[in-house]
Amino acid sequence: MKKLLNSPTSYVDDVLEGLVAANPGFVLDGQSLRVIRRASGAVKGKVGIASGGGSGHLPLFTGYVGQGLLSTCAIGNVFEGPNLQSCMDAISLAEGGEGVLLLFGNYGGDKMNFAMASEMLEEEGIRTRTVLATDDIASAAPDEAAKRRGVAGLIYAYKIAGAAAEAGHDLDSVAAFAQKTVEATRTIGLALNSCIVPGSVGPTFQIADDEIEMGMGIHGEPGIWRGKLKPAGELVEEMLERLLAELPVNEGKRVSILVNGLGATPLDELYIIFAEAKKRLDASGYTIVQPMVGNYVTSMEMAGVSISLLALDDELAHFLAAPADSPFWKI
Amino acid sequence: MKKLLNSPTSYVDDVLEGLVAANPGFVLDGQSLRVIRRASGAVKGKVGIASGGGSGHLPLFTGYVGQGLLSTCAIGNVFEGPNLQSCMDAISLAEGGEGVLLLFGNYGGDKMNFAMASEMLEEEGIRTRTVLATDDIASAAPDEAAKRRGVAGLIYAYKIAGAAAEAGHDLDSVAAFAQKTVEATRTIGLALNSCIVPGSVGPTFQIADDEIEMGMGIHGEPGIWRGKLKPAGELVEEMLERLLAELPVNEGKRVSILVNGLGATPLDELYIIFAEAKKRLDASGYTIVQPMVGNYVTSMEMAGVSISLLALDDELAHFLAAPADSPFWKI
Amino acid sequence: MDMNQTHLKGALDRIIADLPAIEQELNAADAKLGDGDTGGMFARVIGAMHAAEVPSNSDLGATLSAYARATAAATGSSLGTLIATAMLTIAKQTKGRMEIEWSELGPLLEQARDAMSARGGATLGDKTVLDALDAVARAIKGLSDPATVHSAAQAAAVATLEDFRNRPNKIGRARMFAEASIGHDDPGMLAVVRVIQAIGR
Amino acid sequence: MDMNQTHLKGALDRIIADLPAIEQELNAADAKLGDGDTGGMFARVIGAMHAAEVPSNSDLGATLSAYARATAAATGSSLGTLIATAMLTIAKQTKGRMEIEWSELGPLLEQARDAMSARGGATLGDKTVLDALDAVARAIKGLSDPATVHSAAQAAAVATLEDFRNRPNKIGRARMFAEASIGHDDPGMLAVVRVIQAIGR
Ligand SMILES: Nc1ncnc2c1ncn2[C@@H]1O[C@H](COP(=O)(O)OP(=O)(O)O)[C@@H](O)[C@H]1O
Ligand SMILES: Nc1ncnc2c1ncn2[C@@H]1O[C@H](COP(=O)(O)OP(=O)(O)O)[C@@H](O)[C@H]1O
Ligand SMILES: [Mg+2]
Ligand SMILES: [Mg+2]
Ligand SMILES: [Mg+2]
Ligand SMILES: [Mg+2]
Repeated sequence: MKKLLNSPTSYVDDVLEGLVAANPGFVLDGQSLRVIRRASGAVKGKVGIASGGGSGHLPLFTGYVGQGLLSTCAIGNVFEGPNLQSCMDAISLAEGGEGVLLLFGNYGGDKMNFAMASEMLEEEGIRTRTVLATDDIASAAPDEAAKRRGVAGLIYAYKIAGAAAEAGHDLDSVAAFAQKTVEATRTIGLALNSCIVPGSVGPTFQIADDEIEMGMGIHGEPGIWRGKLKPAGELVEEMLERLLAELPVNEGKRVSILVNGLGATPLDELYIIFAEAKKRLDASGYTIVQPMVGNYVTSMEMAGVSISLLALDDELAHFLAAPADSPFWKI
Repeated sequence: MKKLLNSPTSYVDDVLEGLVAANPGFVLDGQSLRVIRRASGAVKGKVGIASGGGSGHLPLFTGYVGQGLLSTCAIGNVFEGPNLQSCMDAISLAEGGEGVLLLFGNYGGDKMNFAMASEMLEEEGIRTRTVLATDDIASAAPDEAAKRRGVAGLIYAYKIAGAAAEAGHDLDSVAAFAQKTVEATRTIGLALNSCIVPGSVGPTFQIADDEIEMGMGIHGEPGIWRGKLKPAGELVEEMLERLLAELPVNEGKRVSILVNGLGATPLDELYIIFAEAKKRLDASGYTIVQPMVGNYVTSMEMAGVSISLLALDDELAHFLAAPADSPFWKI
Repeated sequence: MDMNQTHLKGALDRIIADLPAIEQELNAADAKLGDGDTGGMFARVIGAMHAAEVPSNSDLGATLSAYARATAAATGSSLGTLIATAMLTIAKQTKGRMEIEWSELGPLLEQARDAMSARGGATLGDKTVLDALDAVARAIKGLSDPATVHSAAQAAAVATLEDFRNRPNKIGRARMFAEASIGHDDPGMLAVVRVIQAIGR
Repeated sequence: MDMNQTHLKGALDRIIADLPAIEQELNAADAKLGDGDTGGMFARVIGAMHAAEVPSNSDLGATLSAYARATAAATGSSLGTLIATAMLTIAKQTKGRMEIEWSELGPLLEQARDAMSARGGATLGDKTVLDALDAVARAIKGLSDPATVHSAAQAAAVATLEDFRNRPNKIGRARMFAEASIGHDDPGMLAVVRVIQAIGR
């Protein structure tokens, strides 16, 4: 295990110490000391947005705390959901009197802990609504879409719900915008190699020197097929075909695209992938709005890429373009 | 070689196609079609700033074209200097009538090509000045500092020269600010593994599974020592010691720090490194201004980190904080 | 002798003795269909329970409640959260009691099972930790001799593991790979088997 | 027969025949002290020269100028740029001439050497391509028989490579590792040797 760290047991806390020290907009808070909140605090009179998830995906989840995005974020151990106390902290610290949207990925531990936390806090008078990202098309068939896990596309929901909250919408409608975004987002990823969980004996999985895995999840969950690496254009072709087959596109065929690096893939390659995707989307009559290329949702040292598409209508396009101010997403 | 690309020969052009398509502020231009310029063009009546360098270091060099930063940037093949024509293009496209500062790293090919280009263009009436980044302390002894190569610290010179040009300073004084920045910047890096040049038979170098190389250059140039990985704190201790031993600190001991990932190192680890560095700088009475943590200057899939320090005075601090607007550095 | 805090602590010690092997085995099982972290998480949870300061003459409810809190603070993973849920459920039922009869264990496990099902949304047959727990709870119902309880529990857990091996996972990370999950042990179910085996040593 | 365009094209063809081996060897040599790209760059430059469309009855100056332009467009590396500089220098001197005497080659190479030194800032003794070129230029001075020119050039290049092997690099990426560069061949110098050997086949 070749990682720059002090010890696997202090990994998450050491990361958070650096994250907060480097970003004056972040404060580490809560009884658990496992919540990042905006330095400016909860906004009175506006809906709060709390998220959370396991460590090892930076800039997700915590990196998107900021104006026009998240209010707070609970952080779990590497690849584990945030624990109960941190979920309670994240919700309480996001509350500005208008309720809190819980917006996170569809994973077992995260769901259970946020559910327990919100049950306990509803007793204290904090209203919550929950919306789960389920964008990973490789993780369940379309007829079981509710079982799909949330991956890179989650940040589109952050952006749109964050903008809606900022604009003063109430809890139900912020939740509705988030839900609409989730339903209009599809992602598929592919991995070239494994990541290593700090303290584990080795990589999460083995993969041959000339192989990739299509559809792999962000913790190394098995994908759709494993086989020889192909030219970028062919890979993009397949990924777009799978995504577009079920993307609920509106008139005008406006889409936003996120070409996301899993952590160890050079930016160069992400741009090659984007160029291939754009060529194909242009040729099929889609209009690309606000493309994003970079490392937005990672799996530590995993190499690979995911492509997310968000089908836009005027409403979503409006919120997507609204100002946002977090260290990793500024508009 | 496991890379997401179409072919090694089209690598750079494919990357540029994606880079420009994803960033509306960039235009690919020049006879060579190997120059990125601001979409808004050269600014009449202001000094232009042209840079350039080999591919494989994104976001360096091209990513820093934008207001308050570079005017133009010439791009070479992977790890090669930009060729003569692209240097000429970069200079011509940056010229707004007040001359052009050539600001790039101290590498043989880059120097020769920019020198030839500026000789040819001076004949056409474009005045140029050249400032070279020489921040890598591992690449030559202090008494041969002029031979040192430029690495991550180059972006500090971009920022400060860019702000000075934006503020309307003339060519000589923009060059003087750049030179002052270069002289106040020190960097040291360490690598955990090698990158792979597209089309090469394999990694640029071999390194054992439990080893790192201290002082390695961004193309895999040999460093100061190779040995077993140590805890993050110990590595940072050594790096800071080496940097601070020769940093020309001013009264107040204000420094900016850039903890830079070489490409494949998770952001988590960069924050751990930053936390360790901050602890030590705080304890030694330094004041950290505008810290930066992220992948700013990379070597494709090389894992590792570099630390740059910039000793600030009021002037440099002022320009460092000035507005900037490129895809990879916004203030 | 009835079941008391000493039994709980002794069980924990014996699990810890087997922990390195269990950790590796669970990680490997989870890596085949999930994210490969069941073992690491389990080791951390057991370590946290062991480190929890529980006064040595606390009642069963207080002891389990301390263990549950330690578990919840140590992880937010699916299985960890379900383990905490189970312990909290039994803690509520045994609050103030220094000991329980061995025959009470079965019904208590059934209550835990139901709470876990409610929390996690899985049902029996989904090939999860629930199916193992359910089999154990049913197998030890009415038994009052500790050795018999243990051997019945172990037999039931192992049989369930084997019984489910060739069935598909229906929940959690492993679920979508119905085909691929056939032939593999569910890590949560495997954890139940290994824990019971460890306690019996 | 004097030296003409056919000789240049033939030399290029023979270099191309050896190119795979040369590329690997130069990369390996550069990897020890530099960034490991000398061979890849060299192969690209030779390929670009070969692909350059040079009318088959052009004079030497025009031919070399086309090669220089092809080289400059193919790379911005140190060595590539120096090669282009050398060819441009000789191109200027041979403009309009269909052939030159073999005895003119030495002085032309000396002019190229000086232009490269002015452009790159290195001087003789720095253990670079310059030292090899200098030795070759001096060795073939006054010789007019092509076979003799070739063997003298080869002997001088090889001797220089060996002579410098145990001296430190003083410029380029390799320079700072004075100690470490001792015992290794300079890739640029090695390129001169391999090119001359290839041409002689
Ligand atoms: N919703 C659920 N209900 C019951 N058991 C579950 C549930 N989700 C997961 N499990 C059990 O937990 C085990 C996986 O645990 P773990 O690896 O910690 O979870 P994850 O990594 O998916 O968060 C599975 O083998 C299964 O037995
Ligand atoms: N300034 C210089 N003057 C003369 N020769 C040089 C100079 N710099 C590099 N070289 C030669 O070029 C060779 C390295 O070429 P190359 O690998 O293409 O350069 P780089 O990768 O450093 O840009 C060296 O072995 C040396 O012979
Ligand atoms: Mg997990
Ligand atoms: Mg090079
Ligand atoms: Mg798991
Ligand atoms: Mg080289």
